[in-house]
Amino acid sequence: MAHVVNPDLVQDLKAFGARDIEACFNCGTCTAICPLSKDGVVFPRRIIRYVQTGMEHRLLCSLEPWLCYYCGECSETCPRNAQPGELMMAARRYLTAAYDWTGLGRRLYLDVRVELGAILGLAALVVALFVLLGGPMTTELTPEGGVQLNTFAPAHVIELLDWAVGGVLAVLLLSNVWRMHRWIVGGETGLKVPLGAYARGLSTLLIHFFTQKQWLGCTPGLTRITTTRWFKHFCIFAGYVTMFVLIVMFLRWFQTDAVHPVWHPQRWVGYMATGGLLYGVSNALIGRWRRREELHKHSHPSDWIFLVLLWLTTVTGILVHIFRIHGLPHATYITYVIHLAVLVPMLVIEVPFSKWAHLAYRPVAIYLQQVVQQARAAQAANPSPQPQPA
Amino acid sequence: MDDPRPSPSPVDVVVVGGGIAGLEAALDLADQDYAVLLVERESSIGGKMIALSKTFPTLDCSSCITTPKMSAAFHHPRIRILTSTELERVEARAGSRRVHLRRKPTYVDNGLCIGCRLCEYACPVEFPDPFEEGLGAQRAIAVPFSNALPQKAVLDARHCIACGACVKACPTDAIRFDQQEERFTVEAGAVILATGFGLNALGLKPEYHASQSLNIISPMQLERLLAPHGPYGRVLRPSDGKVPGSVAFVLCAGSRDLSLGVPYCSRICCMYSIKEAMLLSGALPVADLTVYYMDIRAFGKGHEQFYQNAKAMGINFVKGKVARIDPVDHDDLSLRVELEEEGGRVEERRHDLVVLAQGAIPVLEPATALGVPAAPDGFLNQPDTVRITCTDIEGVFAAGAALGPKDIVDSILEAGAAAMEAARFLAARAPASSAAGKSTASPPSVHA
Amino acid sequence: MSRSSAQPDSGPASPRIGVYVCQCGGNISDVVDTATVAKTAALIPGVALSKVHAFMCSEPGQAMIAEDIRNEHLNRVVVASCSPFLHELTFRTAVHRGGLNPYLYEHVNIREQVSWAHHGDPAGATVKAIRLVAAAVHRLRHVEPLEEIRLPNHRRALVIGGGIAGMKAAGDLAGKGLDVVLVEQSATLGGRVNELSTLFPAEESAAPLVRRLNDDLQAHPRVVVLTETVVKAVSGFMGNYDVMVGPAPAAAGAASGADPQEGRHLTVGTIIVATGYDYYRPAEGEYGFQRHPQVIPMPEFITLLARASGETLEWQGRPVRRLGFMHCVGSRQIEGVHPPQPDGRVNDYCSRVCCTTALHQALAAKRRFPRMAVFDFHQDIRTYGRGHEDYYLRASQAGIMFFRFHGDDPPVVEPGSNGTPIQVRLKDWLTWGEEVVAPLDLLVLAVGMTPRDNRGLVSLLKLPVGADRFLQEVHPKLRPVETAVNGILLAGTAQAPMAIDETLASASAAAAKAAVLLAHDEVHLEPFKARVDPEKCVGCGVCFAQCAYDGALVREEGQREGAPITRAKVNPGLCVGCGACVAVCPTRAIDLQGWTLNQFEAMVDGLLSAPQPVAATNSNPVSDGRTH
Amino acid sequence: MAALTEAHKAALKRFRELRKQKGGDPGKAAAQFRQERKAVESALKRGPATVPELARASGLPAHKVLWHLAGMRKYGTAQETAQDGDYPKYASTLSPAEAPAPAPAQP
Repeated sequence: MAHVVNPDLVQDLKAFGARDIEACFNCGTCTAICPLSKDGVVFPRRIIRYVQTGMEHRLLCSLEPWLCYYCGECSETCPRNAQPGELMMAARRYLTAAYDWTGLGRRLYLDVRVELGAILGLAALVVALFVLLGGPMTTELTPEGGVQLNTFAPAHVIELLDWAVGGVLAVLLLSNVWRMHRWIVGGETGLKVPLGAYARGLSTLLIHFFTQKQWLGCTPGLTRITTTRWFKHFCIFAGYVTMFVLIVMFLRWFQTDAVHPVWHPQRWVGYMATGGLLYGVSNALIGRWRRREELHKHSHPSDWIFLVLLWLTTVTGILVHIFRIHGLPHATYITYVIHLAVLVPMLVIEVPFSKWAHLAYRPVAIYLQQVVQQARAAQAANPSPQPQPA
Repeated sequence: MDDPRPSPSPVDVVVVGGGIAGLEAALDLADQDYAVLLVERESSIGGKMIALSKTFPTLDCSSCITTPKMSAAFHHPRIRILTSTELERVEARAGSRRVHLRRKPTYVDNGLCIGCRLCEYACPVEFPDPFEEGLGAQRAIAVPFSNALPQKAVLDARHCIACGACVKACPTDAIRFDQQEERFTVEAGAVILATGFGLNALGLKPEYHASQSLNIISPMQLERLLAPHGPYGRVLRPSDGKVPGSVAFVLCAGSRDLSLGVPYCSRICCMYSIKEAMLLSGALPVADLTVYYMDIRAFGKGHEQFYQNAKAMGINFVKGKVARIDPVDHDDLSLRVELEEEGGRVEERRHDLVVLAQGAIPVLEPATALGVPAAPDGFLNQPDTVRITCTDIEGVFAAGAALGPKDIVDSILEAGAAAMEAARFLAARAPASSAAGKSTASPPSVHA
Repeated sequence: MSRSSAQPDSGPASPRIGVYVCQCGGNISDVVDTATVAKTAALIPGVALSKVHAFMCSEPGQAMIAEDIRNEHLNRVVVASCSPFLHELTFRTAVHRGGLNPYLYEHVNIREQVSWAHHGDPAGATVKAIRLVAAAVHRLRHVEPLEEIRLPNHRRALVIGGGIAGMKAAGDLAGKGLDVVLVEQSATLGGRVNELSTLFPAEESAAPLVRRLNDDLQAHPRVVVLTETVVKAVSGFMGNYDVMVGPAPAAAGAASGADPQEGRHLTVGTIIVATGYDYYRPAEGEYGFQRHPQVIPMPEFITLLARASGETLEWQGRPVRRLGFMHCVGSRQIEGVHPPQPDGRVNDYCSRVCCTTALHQALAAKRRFPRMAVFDFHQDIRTYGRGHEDYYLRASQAGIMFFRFHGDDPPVVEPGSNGTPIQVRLKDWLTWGEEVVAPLDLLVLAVGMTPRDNRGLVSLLKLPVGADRFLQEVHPKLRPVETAVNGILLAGTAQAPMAIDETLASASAAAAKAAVLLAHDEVHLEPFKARVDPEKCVGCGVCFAQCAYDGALVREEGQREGAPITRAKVNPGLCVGCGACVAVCPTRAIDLQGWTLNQFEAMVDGLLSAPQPVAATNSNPVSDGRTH
Repeated sequence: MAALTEAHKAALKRFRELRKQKGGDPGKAAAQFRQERKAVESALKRGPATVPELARASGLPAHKVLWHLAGMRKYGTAQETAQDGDYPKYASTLSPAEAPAPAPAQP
């Protein structure tokens, strides 16, 4: 079936942040310079061409955008300044929105007013909940001189809310991942994936989720790991995941009124996680502000919003801790409310609908790539009707 | 005779640049009886063309078709040639053009030198020969190359150890160690700038790592390797003298690339690369020859047919711009490229020798030479769409690659056009009696 | 071969020949024993002196020859040195400086033909050098002083074709102060450029450009412009063309009552042919041409766009929302894929301007109608010229979509199936060769340039035509505006496809060559032309059949032994000195001046009778290991 | 040939001084050139060899050896003799005892 050219897709991707992609004259430099482009999965030009010719379905079935870590060499060396890296970024936003069956993702991405409105609405909701349902704001301090935060916001109540919100988000995110999977695996007509392939790939999924080592491919032969983008990103990731685990699984252990000594794991685990977050997020914000690196040259509103929310969450969390152990009750309660008023929108907006989702999609894409390759290999070994690789 | 300065009488036209465009313009004017002074920066006329092996699409031996032009200009009674002479600037005022020139010392009295090369044989020092693009060796005093015109020795002060061996060897006592740079000014009725083009650096694109391998060469180097009297007498790769088994041509390595600051097309690279590949297939019949290209621009008369012949000869044409080149073992090179017409795969391909099609860039700085800004591409501006060889200065014309990259035939056409415009310009200013082209200037007499 | 002894010696009573042997700084003397050559040459009858010099071409060497002519009363000179290509002229001048006729000189090449060719055999090389010198000496005994042929030159040019090339060439020549006649078959000047709107790369309008060229012509009283006029007959040669011009056939019919002038003779020295090009006319069905009304050639689109008004572009009452441009229509054709032209060949050349034209128009359309989707189907984008790549960049940036096809598998135009009247189906090699379909409302064929069919004029002027049917230049690299016919020049697209700036350059270059030809009142020709001895010519006419240069031999009525006879006579203006007539003349009545048969025979005698080498006292060191 | 006159010597001296002022001194490069050239010449004395072989024998990088061979071919002291696989072989045209004397080259 011949593809019928559709000139409109490029406009759609431009709405998601692609910039000068029409300028591309298909020389192939970007794909050949890309250190991550290999093993039959080649990009960015493939995605560029899908966009230029309007191959919408092919784009939806692509996992290449998730394998791109925006090393930036494609944009740096592009003879036409067509910003292929920025197109891949836009493609990730486009796919994030497309995977989201509620359609909210698309609205949030395409209209910054909608996104800000949603954030403010959720923040207001959080504040309202505290105003209506919050515990007494006692000024009485614990024997160690800490604030009695659990009187104002009892950990077991917060924990229940955590689980409720988390459950909804998990359902949304997993259903999006399922749609992603269906497109990627189903995009290849005639491909049958044996269950074993899914099982065998699970370790890949976990490894890539936790290490994000794919990003190291950007800088082959690197000198110092701490100077890599991977390291900065890993700081954010590790801090984030740690905090996530603490808050969802161990909130009662983490949110205590007791002021533990500094060597207590509750404190140093928290410090390390928030420190990592603060370093990573601040670095990303400064980078986007300075626009020196290719990856930071062009920021979509959604990039800023996510980082700002994350930074505010981190900072307010730290402040809550400081105020609490120094016995500043009102400051603690107000900051705590602000903390949640930032945290909740960040999670609700970003996890299933926006930037955050890449945390899931990237490792899943690597996983699915392996699954599909194994399926292809299995099919090649048992010659049934030959599928044509896309 | 040993005074290189022109006689005080003004000349009709000063032609700057002794390449093919300058030679053609000078001949067209001198044949109309104008007195012409041809100024050349290098120590021989002939420009880029004299260094080429063959020319596309006819595969004529380049020096065989250049030398007659050089010789015709050199022996023309109305053309005077000053080599080793650089243009400093052209000053146009009150209807006249004053051309300020600087003659670099060659340390040889051209009036006495008979080109016997005895000094060259006596000289104990050799350095990388610029005519051979650094691949061959040249002595510190030498006739620049075999068919140089004038056939006079030139001493290279940067490499000479001042041992005096040449002075002892010279049968005519022509060597002048006390020669100095000279500046002088010529009054000219009109000026034609045929200053040609330069090539941007091989190392311009860092991803190509040209500084890390001697086997990444320039097209001019390959021309010399292919030339019958080239540095090695045959095609060998410069790193170790191996007969290359696989040669790659990387097109658009210095042009059509905003990231390199050269957005325009250099216009000649497609054709010379095809030609060089063809010549290589003759010189190295078993070698694999691959041309990596974005668009093959075989636009001139006979060019498309030439390209199709090259394809029929088995030269591989691969659509895809080479993104990076890495030196690998055994002095080989690995090219990373998207094979666009083979499913869009990315492949690393190994070659013995890689030729980078450098971008053609301006050599003349219009702001310095004329006091006018350059066009956005850096070359001379062409303000008049009907008289395309006019510049921003009245009475100053330009031709050939000074107006942007151009092949030989297009340069020759523009040279003719510039000569015609200059002749019209002079005729319009001359008294009616000499309107038909009789020069008012005295014929020059000395060849330097 | 001993006939020469029976031939009367045409040389002077006592030839005094000087032989000069050059060492070329070792280039010759390293192999050839130059002293021996000189010493042996002195033994050849007629040789008055022989000398050796390190560099005969140097000023001292030349001065020596001139002095010897004066002091030793030499009347012939031989120089044995390098290729005559390099220095024959040098030594002819030196001989002339000494007071001799410059044609009383013979050049012997003992470098390229001897020392370089036989560097492994010094003794043999020396013998060969002696033999060549002996041949030259023998020949010189038979040479006569010759003079350059001078013919009157009519210092007026004829320019055929009133397009921008012809206008520019005529304007240039007139501006230089020369008389020019410009003939144009149509009623107006400007040619094809009149059909264009704005021009790349300066984005100026076509009309002012033509107007400026026209003003230039009007400004010069020396220009005579004859519109609705064609060339009817041509005769003569460089400097002396007689051209008859008359009303163009169509004009003659239309303006029947007007000027009944049937022909008008012009005498001109040179002719510039600026007859321009035609657009390629696609075959029926080629890219859907004439099958679908939505497929139109570029010129039609240019007019359509220039006249468009309103918010949308309309074609046949339908809005054009999707516009396509097809490159290489009638260019870069492949045998077996594309329909052949009437001569059985395909247009395998690139038409050079269509890529930029297509992008220029596509961009203009996109700017004028921003919501229109514009598609471009190409093989290669050839925006080679100054400023052209900009059009490509801007076209891309404006969102024009590019598709690349292979010439041997061209796109197919078919009825549309997606709500548009037509669609283009192709394998797109920017998308890995996948088949794509582009629905279109209008497809513009970027038609190439073809040579104008003016067989009549071509045969009148005897112009050579290339395999691509464009008029052929002498040398495609070095002499692009000259033809093999002396005095006839090419300007503009009659020679090859060109853009406007290139056409103007070509026209000026042709004008420059014309100005050279018209620079003097006389045309000077080398004297090496055939000459008929009227005493010997019997009027058999065999030579006429052999002469390839029309008009070089003419019939002349005369008397022979009282009876009328038609003899051959040479027109030196047209004779190229090829010698074909000499070879067939049964009575040896024709000879080539400067290269007569008895001179050749004398050379053979010289080769065979050369004296054995006489060893010179000093011997030359021989070095080997030198490279070639 | 001619001996150096006082005028020549004075001119040479001025030339050297002027160049010294400009900061150029090709002496070092010339000495290195002579040393390398000798190394190549002595490596060639063992008989015809390829560039990599000569590089090993002389201790010079292969590209330098090739460059010297180009100069020696130009000025007549080396020539290409045979081919060994992908590499041509070069031989000296000097007799073993002969000092390197430049022979005239051919244009």
